[in-house]
Amino acid sequence: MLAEIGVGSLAELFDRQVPAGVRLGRALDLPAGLPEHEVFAHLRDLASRNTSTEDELTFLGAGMYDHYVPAVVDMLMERSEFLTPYTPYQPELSQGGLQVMFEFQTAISELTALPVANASVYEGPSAVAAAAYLSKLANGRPKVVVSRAVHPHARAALATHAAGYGHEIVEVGLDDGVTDLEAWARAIDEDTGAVIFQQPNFLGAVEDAEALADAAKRSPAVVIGAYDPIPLGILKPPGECGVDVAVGEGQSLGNRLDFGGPSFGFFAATEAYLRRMPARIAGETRDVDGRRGFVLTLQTREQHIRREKATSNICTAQALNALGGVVYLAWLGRRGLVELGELLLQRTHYARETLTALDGVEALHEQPVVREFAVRLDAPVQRVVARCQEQGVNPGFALGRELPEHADGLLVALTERRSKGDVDRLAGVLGAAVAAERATAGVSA
Amino acid sequence: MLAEIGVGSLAELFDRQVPAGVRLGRALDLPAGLPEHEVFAHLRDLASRNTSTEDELTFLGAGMYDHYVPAVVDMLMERSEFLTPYTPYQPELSQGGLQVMFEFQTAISELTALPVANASVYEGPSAVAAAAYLSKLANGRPKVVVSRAVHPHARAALATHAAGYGHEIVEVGLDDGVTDLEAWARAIDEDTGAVIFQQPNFLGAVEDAEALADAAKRSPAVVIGAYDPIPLGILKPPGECGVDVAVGEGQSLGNRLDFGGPSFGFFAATEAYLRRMPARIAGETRDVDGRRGFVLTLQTREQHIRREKATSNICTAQALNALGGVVYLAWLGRRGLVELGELLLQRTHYARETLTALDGVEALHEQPVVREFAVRLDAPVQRVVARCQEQGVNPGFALGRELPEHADGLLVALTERRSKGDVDRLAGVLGAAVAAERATAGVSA
Amino acid sequence: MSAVNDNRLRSDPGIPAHAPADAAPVGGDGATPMQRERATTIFEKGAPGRRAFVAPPLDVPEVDAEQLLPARLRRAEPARLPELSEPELVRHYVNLSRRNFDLDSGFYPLGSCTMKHNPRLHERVAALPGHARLHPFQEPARAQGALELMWRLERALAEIAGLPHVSLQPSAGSQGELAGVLLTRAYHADRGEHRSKVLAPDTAHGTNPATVTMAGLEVVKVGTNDDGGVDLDDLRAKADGDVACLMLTNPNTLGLFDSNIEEIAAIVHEVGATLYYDGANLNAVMGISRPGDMGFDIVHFNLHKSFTQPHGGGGPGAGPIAVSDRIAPFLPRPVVVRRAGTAGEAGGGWTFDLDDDRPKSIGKLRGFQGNFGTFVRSYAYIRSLGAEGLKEASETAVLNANYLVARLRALGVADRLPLAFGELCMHEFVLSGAPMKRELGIRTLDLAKRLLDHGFHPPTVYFPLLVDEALLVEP
Amino acid sequence: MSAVNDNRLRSDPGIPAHAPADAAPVGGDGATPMQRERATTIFEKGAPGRRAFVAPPLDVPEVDAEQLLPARLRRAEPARLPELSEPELVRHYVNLSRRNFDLDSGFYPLGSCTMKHNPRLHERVAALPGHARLHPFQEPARAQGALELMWRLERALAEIAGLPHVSLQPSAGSQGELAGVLLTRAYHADRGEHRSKVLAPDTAHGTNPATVTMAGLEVVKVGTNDDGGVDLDDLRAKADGDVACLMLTNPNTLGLFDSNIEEIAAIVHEVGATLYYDGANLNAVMGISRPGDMGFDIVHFNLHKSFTQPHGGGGPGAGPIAVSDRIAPFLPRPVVVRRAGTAGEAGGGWTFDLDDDRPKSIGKLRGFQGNFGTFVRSYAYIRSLGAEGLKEASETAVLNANYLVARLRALGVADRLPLAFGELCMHEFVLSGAPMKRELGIRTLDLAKRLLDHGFHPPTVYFPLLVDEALLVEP
Ligand SMILES: Cc1ncc(COP(=O)(O)O)c(C=O)c1O
Ligand SMILES: Cc1ncc(COP(=O)(O)O)c(C=O)c1O
Repeated sequence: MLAEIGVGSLAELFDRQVPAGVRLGRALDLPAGLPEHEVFAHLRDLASRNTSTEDELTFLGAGMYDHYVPAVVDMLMERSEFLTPYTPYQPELSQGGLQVMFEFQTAISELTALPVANASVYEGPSAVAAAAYLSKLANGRPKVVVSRAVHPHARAALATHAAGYGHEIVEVGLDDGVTDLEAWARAIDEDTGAVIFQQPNFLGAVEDAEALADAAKRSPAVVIGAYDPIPLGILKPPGECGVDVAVGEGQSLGNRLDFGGPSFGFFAATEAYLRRMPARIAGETRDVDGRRGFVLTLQTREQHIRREKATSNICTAQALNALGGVVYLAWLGRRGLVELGELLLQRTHYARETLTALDGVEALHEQPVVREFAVRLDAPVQRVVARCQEQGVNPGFALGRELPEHADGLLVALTERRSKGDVDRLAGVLGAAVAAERATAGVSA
Repeated sequence: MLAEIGVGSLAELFDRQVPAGVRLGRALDLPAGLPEHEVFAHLRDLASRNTSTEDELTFLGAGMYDHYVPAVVDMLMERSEFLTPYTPYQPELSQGGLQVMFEFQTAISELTALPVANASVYEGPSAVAAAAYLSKLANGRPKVVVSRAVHPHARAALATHAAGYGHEIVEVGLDDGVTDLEAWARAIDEDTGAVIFQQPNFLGAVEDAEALADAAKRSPAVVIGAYDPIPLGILKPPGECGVDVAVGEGQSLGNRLDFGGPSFGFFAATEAYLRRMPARIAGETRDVDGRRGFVLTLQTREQHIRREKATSNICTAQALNALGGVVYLAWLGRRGLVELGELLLQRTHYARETLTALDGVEALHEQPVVREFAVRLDAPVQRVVARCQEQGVNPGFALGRELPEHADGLLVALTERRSKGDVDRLAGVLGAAVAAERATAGVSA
Repeated sequence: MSAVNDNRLRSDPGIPAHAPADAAPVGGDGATPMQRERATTIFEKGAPGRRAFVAPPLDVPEVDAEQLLPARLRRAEPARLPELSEPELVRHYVNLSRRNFDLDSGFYPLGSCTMKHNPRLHERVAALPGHARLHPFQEPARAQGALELMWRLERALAEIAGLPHVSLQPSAGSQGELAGVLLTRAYHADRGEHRSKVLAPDTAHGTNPATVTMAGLEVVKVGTNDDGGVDLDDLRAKADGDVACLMLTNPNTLGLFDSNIEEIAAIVHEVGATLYYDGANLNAVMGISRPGDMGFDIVHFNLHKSFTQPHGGGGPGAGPIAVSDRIAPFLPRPVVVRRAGTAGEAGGGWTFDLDDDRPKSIGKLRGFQGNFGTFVRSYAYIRSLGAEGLKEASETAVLNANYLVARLRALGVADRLPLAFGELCMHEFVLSGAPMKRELGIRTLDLAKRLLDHGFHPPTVYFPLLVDEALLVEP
Repeated sequence: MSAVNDNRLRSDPGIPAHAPADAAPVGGDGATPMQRERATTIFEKGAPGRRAFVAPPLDVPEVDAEQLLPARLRRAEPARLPELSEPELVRHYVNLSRRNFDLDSGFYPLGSCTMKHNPRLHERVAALPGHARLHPFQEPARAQGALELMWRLERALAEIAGLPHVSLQPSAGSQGELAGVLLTRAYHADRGEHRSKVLAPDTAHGTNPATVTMAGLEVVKVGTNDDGGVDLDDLRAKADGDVACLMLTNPNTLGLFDSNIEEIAAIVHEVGATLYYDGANLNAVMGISRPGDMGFDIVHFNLHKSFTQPHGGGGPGAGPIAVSDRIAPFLPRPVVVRRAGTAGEAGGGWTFDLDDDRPKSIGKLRGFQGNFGTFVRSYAYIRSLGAEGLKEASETAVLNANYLVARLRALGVADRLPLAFGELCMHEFVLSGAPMKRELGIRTLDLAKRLLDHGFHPPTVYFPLLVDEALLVEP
């Protein structure tokens, strides 16, 4: 091969192109390569030093949930034909992937009751930032109003992005676990380009989405809702609440926890924002013979023209994870999503009743909850959590890790995997841990 | 659907066909069905109550070995296209599977240096019985001579089958760990239809296969060798030792341990036995346009004629496992199989030297060993094993479980997964366990 | 593709190991995608020296290899295995897989095969390290989960069969049959009798006679009556004191439930013979009728037909057997036993063990505990469906088959391609292609190949042998 | 298929959910297998009420649902999701998958995409429950393995880039770019400067200008010289005190290593601006030349291009960044830190933690710790190959690209389809289709479609924009 190319050696091939001053001239300082079984053993060893949701009874949620991932989802995501292709730049060779994108969009559109949806953004929090950016492009107003009950990571991502493209952030506080509607209405004015709330919110409470959206209708603001998709089987969908843009974290739809990613974000909107949607959209078309087919459409970036006018810079997104999402939704089916929602509603209620009946545990708010709820502990939360974990139970998220004003708060999440028996076990362990901490405090006081 | 059929109810459909006297008339006494995530949780719970080779450092072998199964093998075996089709009765729709069978046969044929091979039998021990049955059909002689160093399960399977089709079994004992060549030669006569040895034998010793085959050449006996395929990278192949039929357990070629199955058995022979081979064989052919293709050939049973004259009753065999086998052999490659053999040879030697240097541990025989060896312990073996297992080390197979004459024997196996460090750890744990047992014995004596 | 086979069983050794594959011919020639590409075996791909495997470096003091293994025991030339990189290897087999028709490709109405659904959950649970990496010689005390799973599966199969004792050992239906005939032999021998004949109807599957021969007995065919069932007169004539056993499939390979089953059982038992149930068609009657209640002594199951084990293009499977009390002492060893024990909460207070001390046992048919991986899948299936679900599976199978028969009748197809027997059927049915051949000159084989052209997998053809131009359809 | 798009973004709601799919048209029409079947979406399959999901029975005391969730917060009509059984679902998607060209289907020379090998081991290790089922809010003390993996991957990427600090957080290359430009802004702001311009060559990938706009800055294009590199005069003319940063890909999108890279770095640094390295083409130079040594301050990696993360038909990926000391204080939070600790033997005596207390940080680009699943795969890759193997991967990529160029030249193709610039290339190259169009009337698009007919995936077409009728080939 070298002879055909006309160089004497591999080194010459590089020497003729890479200036001497920037050649490394030594081997990289990395360990030597390993046989496959040793790499496996090493990775397995690392993995075994994590406490996964298989290793403890967990009620941790706060944005990502330990739902069961059906075996069909894994099987399909691992098929070479879905796993390995590049972005579908050649529609003729990618009809499978393009149709999946189209079906995914349709499913998200049905779920949110909004007419257009894209083929995925990275994940939930950055989707919130992307929605705000859309509003900036759409109406140019300088301000974005955000409920404090939006996920802290979403608020952080918004702040980071807004520092670049330029949005002033106005945060609205809470009243008994939900966005303070009066303060919210007061904060919205002619300069408000977008308003953002989360449903259910970070404390597990169901917001009055219609009222929140209504309050913005007299302003130019784009109404943005960040939704958990699972409860959408029973919660009024954004499209029927006056929401303009619904985004969300898709992990709970058939994706793994994966210590936080990769999963996918979804992004749906009213017709008015079709041409401002970020990332890729697959559209239906007909070929020359009239056969139905699918293509990428509205590509305003990547290798295309008007590049600095792009509505986002997203290129590689989360196609494979979105496949997992649509397969999961199809697996649940129209009725299954409702059945799952009703099951979680009942079990969550039971769990809230059971835990708040314990000494030293009370409800953090009285709002309706559908799959997650917050309680207040009369004991140091992080230490209670540690005590429970020693018993093999992870009781939930210590709210103080992200919200200093709720240092005494614990956020408890359910999925279909957590049965009544599991809740009862949690109650036993949590009750004992709180009692033990209170006893310690009593002694030291 | 019922109307179209012309019956009033599902029950009627059955009542019109199944006599009342044999209808069950009650529900089966089985637990109610479970959702997928609960079945998973239940099975995971059962699995967690087994100590697998991931849970301890194991030197257990004795017929099945903890080799690393490459990820490509699992991936290919789990593809719907290989996993779900039925037996390739329609060659047009099964060229993939038929070509895999053909490639498998070719690989086995290369490995054994024997010209014909079939597309798998169930597993190792029954393959030995199938080979003996072949000899019975071929020459009708009443006797089969078997080395006691053949795997006890293979000898048992042979006995069970022979009780049916009719072979008298003559067992030949051992001399320093290998088949007693003189006794072997003495046992073979005009009535001997087959002779059977194992390579390496059940005690890990390399037999002098040529000498054993030679001793049978003056008789009508079919020479049958049961081979471990892994050492065939470095051991003289059966086809070059005068063996007529080579069979073996294929598990170590890319198949899981699976508590004993499913794996596959291989079956190769000289040209003379082509038409007496059990089970399926794929052959090459040309279609009407001259294109190369593959079909099942020599089908003398199943739905075909001359059924009671069949050379075996095998129908469903181990096609998928055989796929794993040929993929594994291709993954190792021509050189890889040799490299693996040499590595095991060196490490096995090191392990034998290291263990026999311990107090109370001595070699059970002095023969060459390639991947497994036997030692004698001066302490109750089962109790030593139990002590080691408490330390997370499974030191090997207590020979007394199958061979009463070796109640003091321990059979220690290696794979590429067991490094020098692992052997050193075994030595430490085993040495301590033997010492502790001897101390206890000393006290009680 | 012609069915002519030139019997060249090995790839031509004259082909160099890395002969370049010709470019695949493309499109427009009317060939199906499965036929279009030129077949190139893995032995003709790659290049010398390539391999996916990376050997670990030698970590022990190197000893002269000749000293460890003398030259006369050594292989001189490496086995001529393929030489490819991992991507080449994956590409080859993925592409081969695309030349297979599978359950996901479309309608797959092969008869006598039954399992059309392979839940993906089963692959997941079978792959759990506690199953997949469990050594068969692990001490029973450290394999309690596996033994409990086997025990529970045995109990479920016993209930489904209506027979109290189960052995999971046989590797497939055929080995189950062999076990059954050997059990019968052992049973008679134990009573001091040697009986040399086994009765089987002429509709029997080919493995039945092959098995009988392998067990050293002789097959005697029993005729079929006009309803497709056993000819009672013929049976009575042949049932004598030298008969060890009658082997029967019910519903039989015509998809028909024998309405005389009770009488058949009586005739056979009267002469002291046993009754063997070939369970290949069991999934027509789960929860509806039990072989034990029909009078059978021995039943084999095909886990790969009735209990979701994927077919794998020809295996693996498993062929557990269920037997009555009088046959139990002879079951293959070891047997899974449950004892009240101190294993603690996890095992529900029970301890499970393997009992190898069975003096009357026929011994072992194979190594270890059988195809455990298939037990995991079948057990998961039984737990997923429960009693209700299993019955529903049978009902659906029978409903679908009858619906298809009715549709063929409604569309007039039945005029040329009638049901071989009767009006209704169980889970499958047999059409007779004789009128079609006579009146239209179309043979069953032609029809099968034409179905191929339409992207359908054809039904089983020319089986059962009894029916002229047979077409066995299982939807 | 025409590229015309009628923008109907949802499946027609008029189509009933279980409209029967027409029988697939078959064979002989010259259509490729990927085009042959009629597209039917999952919304048009199945039947009302079907679902694969089985809900567990309610195990808690039932409370009136209206009481738990008032009607006005409730959904009135269920979302119109598909209604299918599990086998129907599997069949639909398996069949869709067969309408994709993938790495196993054949030669896939798309340019600027790089990763052609997705080792299967990586899917296995990513699926280990300790990874796949690790909750992102698990306490760091109980996620030591994950944090150690991230720390080790950061160290390896730092060594490969020649820059000491790494953040794994960005979700893909583009988010890495955004992080980079925001870091530059923060760096200048910290020094009291606001700089409004970002320079980028006209060969830059489209994400570069889009990113700059998103970061609230302005792109200024820099020209390309006759060798395909940055036009130094134009650069000098545009590099002033208002320039925040120069974004560069090297080798660039023409597959050319810029021989003036040292001078470019000097010019940019002289005006106090930073140098950003778009790492999409990194795998041409691993172990050969390091961006840090070239003078870059910030680098993004595409783990899905250079480190085996499978492309998934458009993601997921990851876009870690490596930066110099002066940029480090602004890195996204949290940052993985290693402390001498008492974690015991397993962690080698180290404890790993997430440090969120980074006052100068630009904050968070997204939730949690980034796309951890991709880190597992890339780390496994780096451990499998080691230093030697990574360098060999780069060498092979460059060798193959140059061999292909040489073959095209030898076959005379280069007469009509010459290299756009120079004689040699790095891991990919750009052909100019202008002569072909002029002399033969064949456009690049025609060529691409003709390659399709031969079963090849065509190279990237019409990119980079700079080259007329461009064809970007990465073998
Ligand atoms: C009626 C009948 N009996 C027996 C068998 C043999 O079973 P197996 O293939 O599991 O050995 C079959 C399967 O083909 C069958 O259909
Ligand atoms: C040169 C270049 N820069 C940036 C990107 C964007 O990277 P990503 O797709 O990971 O966002 C790409 C990938 O398409 C690229 O080729």
